[in-house]
Amino acid sequence: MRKPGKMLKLALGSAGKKPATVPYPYKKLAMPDRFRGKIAADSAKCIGCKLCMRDCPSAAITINKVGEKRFEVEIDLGKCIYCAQCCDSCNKGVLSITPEYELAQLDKKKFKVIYPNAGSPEDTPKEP
Amino acid sequence: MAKEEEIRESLTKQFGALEGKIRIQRARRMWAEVEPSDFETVLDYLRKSQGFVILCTMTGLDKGENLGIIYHLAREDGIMLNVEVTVPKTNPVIKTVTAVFPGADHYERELVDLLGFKIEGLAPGFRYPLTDDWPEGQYPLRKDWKLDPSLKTGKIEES
Amino acid sequence: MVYALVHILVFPGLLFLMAFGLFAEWVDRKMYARFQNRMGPPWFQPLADILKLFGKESIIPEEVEPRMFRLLPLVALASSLTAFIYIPVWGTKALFSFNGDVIVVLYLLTIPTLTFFLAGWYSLCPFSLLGATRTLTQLFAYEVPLFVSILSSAFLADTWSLSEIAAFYSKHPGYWLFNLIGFLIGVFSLLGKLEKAPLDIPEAETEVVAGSFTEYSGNLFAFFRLAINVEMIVGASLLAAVFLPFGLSLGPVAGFIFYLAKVLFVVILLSLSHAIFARIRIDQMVNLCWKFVAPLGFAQLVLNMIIKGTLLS
Amino acid sequence: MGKVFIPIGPQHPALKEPASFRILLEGEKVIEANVRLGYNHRGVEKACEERSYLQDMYLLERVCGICSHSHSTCFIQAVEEVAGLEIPPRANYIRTVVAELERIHSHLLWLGVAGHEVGFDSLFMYVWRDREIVMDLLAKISGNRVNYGMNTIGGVRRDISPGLYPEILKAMDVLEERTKYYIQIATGEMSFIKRLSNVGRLSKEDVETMCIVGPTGRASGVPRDVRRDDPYAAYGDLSFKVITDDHCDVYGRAVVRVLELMEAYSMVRQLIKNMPEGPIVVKAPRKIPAGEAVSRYEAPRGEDVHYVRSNGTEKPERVKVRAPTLANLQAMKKMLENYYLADIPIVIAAIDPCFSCTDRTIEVNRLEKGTTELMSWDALRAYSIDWYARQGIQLKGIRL
Repeated sequence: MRKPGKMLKLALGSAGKKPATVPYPYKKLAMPDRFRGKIAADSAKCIGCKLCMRDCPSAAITINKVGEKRFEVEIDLGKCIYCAQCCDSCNKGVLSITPEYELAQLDKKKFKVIYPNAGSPEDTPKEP
Repeated sequence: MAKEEEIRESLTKQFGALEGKIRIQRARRMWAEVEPSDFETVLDYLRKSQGFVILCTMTGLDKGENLGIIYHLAREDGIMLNVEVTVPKTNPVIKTVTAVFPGADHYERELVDLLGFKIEGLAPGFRYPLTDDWPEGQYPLRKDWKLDPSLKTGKIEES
Repeated sequence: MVYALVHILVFPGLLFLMAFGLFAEWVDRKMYARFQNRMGPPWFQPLADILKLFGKESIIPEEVEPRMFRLLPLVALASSLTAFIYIPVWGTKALFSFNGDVIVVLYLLTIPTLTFFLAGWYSLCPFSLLGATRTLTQLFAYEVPLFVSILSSAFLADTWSLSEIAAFYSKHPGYWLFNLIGFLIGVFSLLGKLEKAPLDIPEAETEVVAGSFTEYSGNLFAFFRLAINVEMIVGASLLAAVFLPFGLSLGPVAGFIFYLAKVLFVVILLSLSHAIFARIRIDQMVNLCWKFVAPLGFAQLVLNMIIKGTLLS
Repeated sequence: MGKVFIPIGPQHPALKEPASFRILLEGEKVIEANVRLGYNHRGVEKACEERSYLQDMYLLERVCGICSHSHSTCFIQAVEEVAGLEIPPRANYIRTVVAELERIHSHLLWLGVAGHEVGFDSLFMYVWRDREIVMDLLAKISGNRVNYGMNTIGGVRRDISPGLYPEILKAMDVLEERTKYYIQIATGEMSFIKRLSNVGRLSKEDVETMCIVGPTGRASGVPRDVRRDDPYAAYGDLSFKVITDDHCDVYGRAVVRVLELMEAYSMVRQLIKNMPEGPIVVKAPRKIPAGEAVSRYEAPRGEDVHYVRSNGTEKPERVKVRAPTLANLQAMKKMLENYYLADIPIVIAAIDPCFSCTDRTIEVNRLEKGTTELMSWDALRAYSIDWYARQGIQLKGIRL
């Protein structure tokens, strides 16, 4: 039936209900398990095959040789499109996806993340 | 594949020059190569007698010496006939199909802008998709096209 | 003298009106959000918006007449502020009152609309021009029903003074119920006056950008925003005084609380109609006004004539 | 008021993406409308020729945000046809599930936008609230809310685990109930219908001659649907109705879209019920043998066509993308003229335009680091004044 004000009931009903929205910076929603966020790398496992570099659609990933059979992974988060194809391409399990999504930066240089390969297990990404 | 065979038969019967130039790729996909002199009559025949009323799009090709256009025609029952026409790159002139398919307007303008076709009979209008001040003779989709440094307007910051 | 100045500048004049206007805007936005199952802004949002606008640069197009361009927002604000002093707030008595002040208030409330029109006309931008024409077209459509409905209530009270209307209805409790049709027409016209959806045709964002205000920015736009906020309060107070005149004889404090509740009720009605209707087209709006709303207004007038002839004689 | 020329776009609140509609008005009536496109031309087709097939897939997925799965699936189907790959049935089913979920979210998005364009923001808010259900579902299946990255050459990258089936079915039930309510609103709220009906009419003949696609065409009573006519993926196994309507106006387009939502729910249920077991991907070669193929795909906005020509290397020789909006925009002139200014936003919105899909290809070589000077503010201002003057609008300058 056509009449004006069809939404009256829903609108009045909602006024007393909990809002569907969330005050974002104070309350964060959980990401799904398969969420493709920031790419993490375990450079110690890298063998330097560069399959990830070859498949990356946006040329965001670079493998630097830092020593004899030692490589480190460098990812430009500003270029990365978060398709996680590199994680699929890598045969050695170097690259993995994390649920981290708040990656905005004021300084473009901070987008470059290097996962150093010092040979020790306590590797943490250093930010230039 | 009976319908596709039928279409091939009636086409070759109508246009002797098409003998051996129609290829059936799989069910509902057919390809044909047509001379620029015939293509209008062929398209007209296909539309009026064979029911190819939908022009899905037109693809321009750079084939080295020549430029090609593929008219992707489709019928209501899903059979698609891709008619390829080849013209020399030195004189890429082809007649417009907007009289038969009014929807071809933007597709033809795209060919003009990106591959440098000269479409005869195309009504005047805005260009598409390049900017109004795009220089003459720059056709980005040609294989030998290189970005002219003078065209770079946006600055990409060194990171 | 000092007493009158305090009344005009502080309470219930300038400062109170602006504060209440911003508060009413918050109520409007909050309720609108709640009707849409959203959270809505925090209470200081309208104030923050205004302060931000005052902090911004005002851009004046080169082609326009700068004096007129600057003056119009102030005229809009001043006229809606002036209209308020004739409206009773905490009792039956307004700050100033004379026989005929209903008409004055109605005309003072028309002035902001006219300034919106002039602002658009002087901006010389195609979107402003369209907004300006729409403002005026809409004004002619809703003004007649509004006048008729308010005058029919005044007719029942047999006076042209707002204070006396209030006095009449507090003497005859329950009589205001006869004016309910008029009240609805009043709310409808107020929507048009404040250019609020579904009658936000003159500043329909997706059509004419911001209508008359397209070229306005910074503090000049802030004045327009304030003028609309104050106009919302004055309009709602006028409707409250004319159509909802109850609880006036309970003393100033209770009367004032009643007054706030009545104004906020009108504001919530405005945001509810904003929530549940789509914006109508200008031709549909004119049609609706002349074919349905104006005849309803005249029906209210006839009804009041009959009541006056039977119950009050 | 005499004749006034107004520019709707390239930047205008009614447009979510840049396109320029040059409108000649007499009073409130549109006398003449012209469309200028190309503001989103990004050189995608040229870029495709310089990238490998796998990289192209991600590039084409980003041709459009809303119909990202459409473009990547359409492209990948053409590549697989050239390569002669047989896709495992489970992969086809998963692709179809994502495709239909994408249609659901796109149509819900459209309904909300339609509400917003006519100033009915409550509809917008509520529809988008419920759209979150399907967005969350897509995020659970693929990882992200848009740009799902589900496809790969030879199948799909991620499986839908059977544990997720009940959740998908439950979401379909909830959405179906909500959609029934929105159908009531969209076909019952007087002020909304008043704005939609008899606006932007497009006759059946026009649709047929101009080759209009998708819900826009179906709302004029032309039952063209690639899913039925030229079945791809798992659509051959599904039973569904092609929704048509004969209102020929914006209202008809709204009706077609909400009813297609109901069909999509039933399709997802069928797919989940009949989901075959097996692998989800076959191994694909890096080099695709020489050949050519055309792939058609019924995106939420209409028929999507991709043409791929391979020359036997890792990179394609030519990729052509025809997004549905390009076909539909050609009818815009017809739909806008002789209606009111107020109708322009909703008529433009009614074809569900996606300009970034439409304009694909300006070559700014992003991989190369060029350094040319930025235009100064004054130069930019002078340029814009000059540009508008050439379009016949005198701005003369704005004092700042």
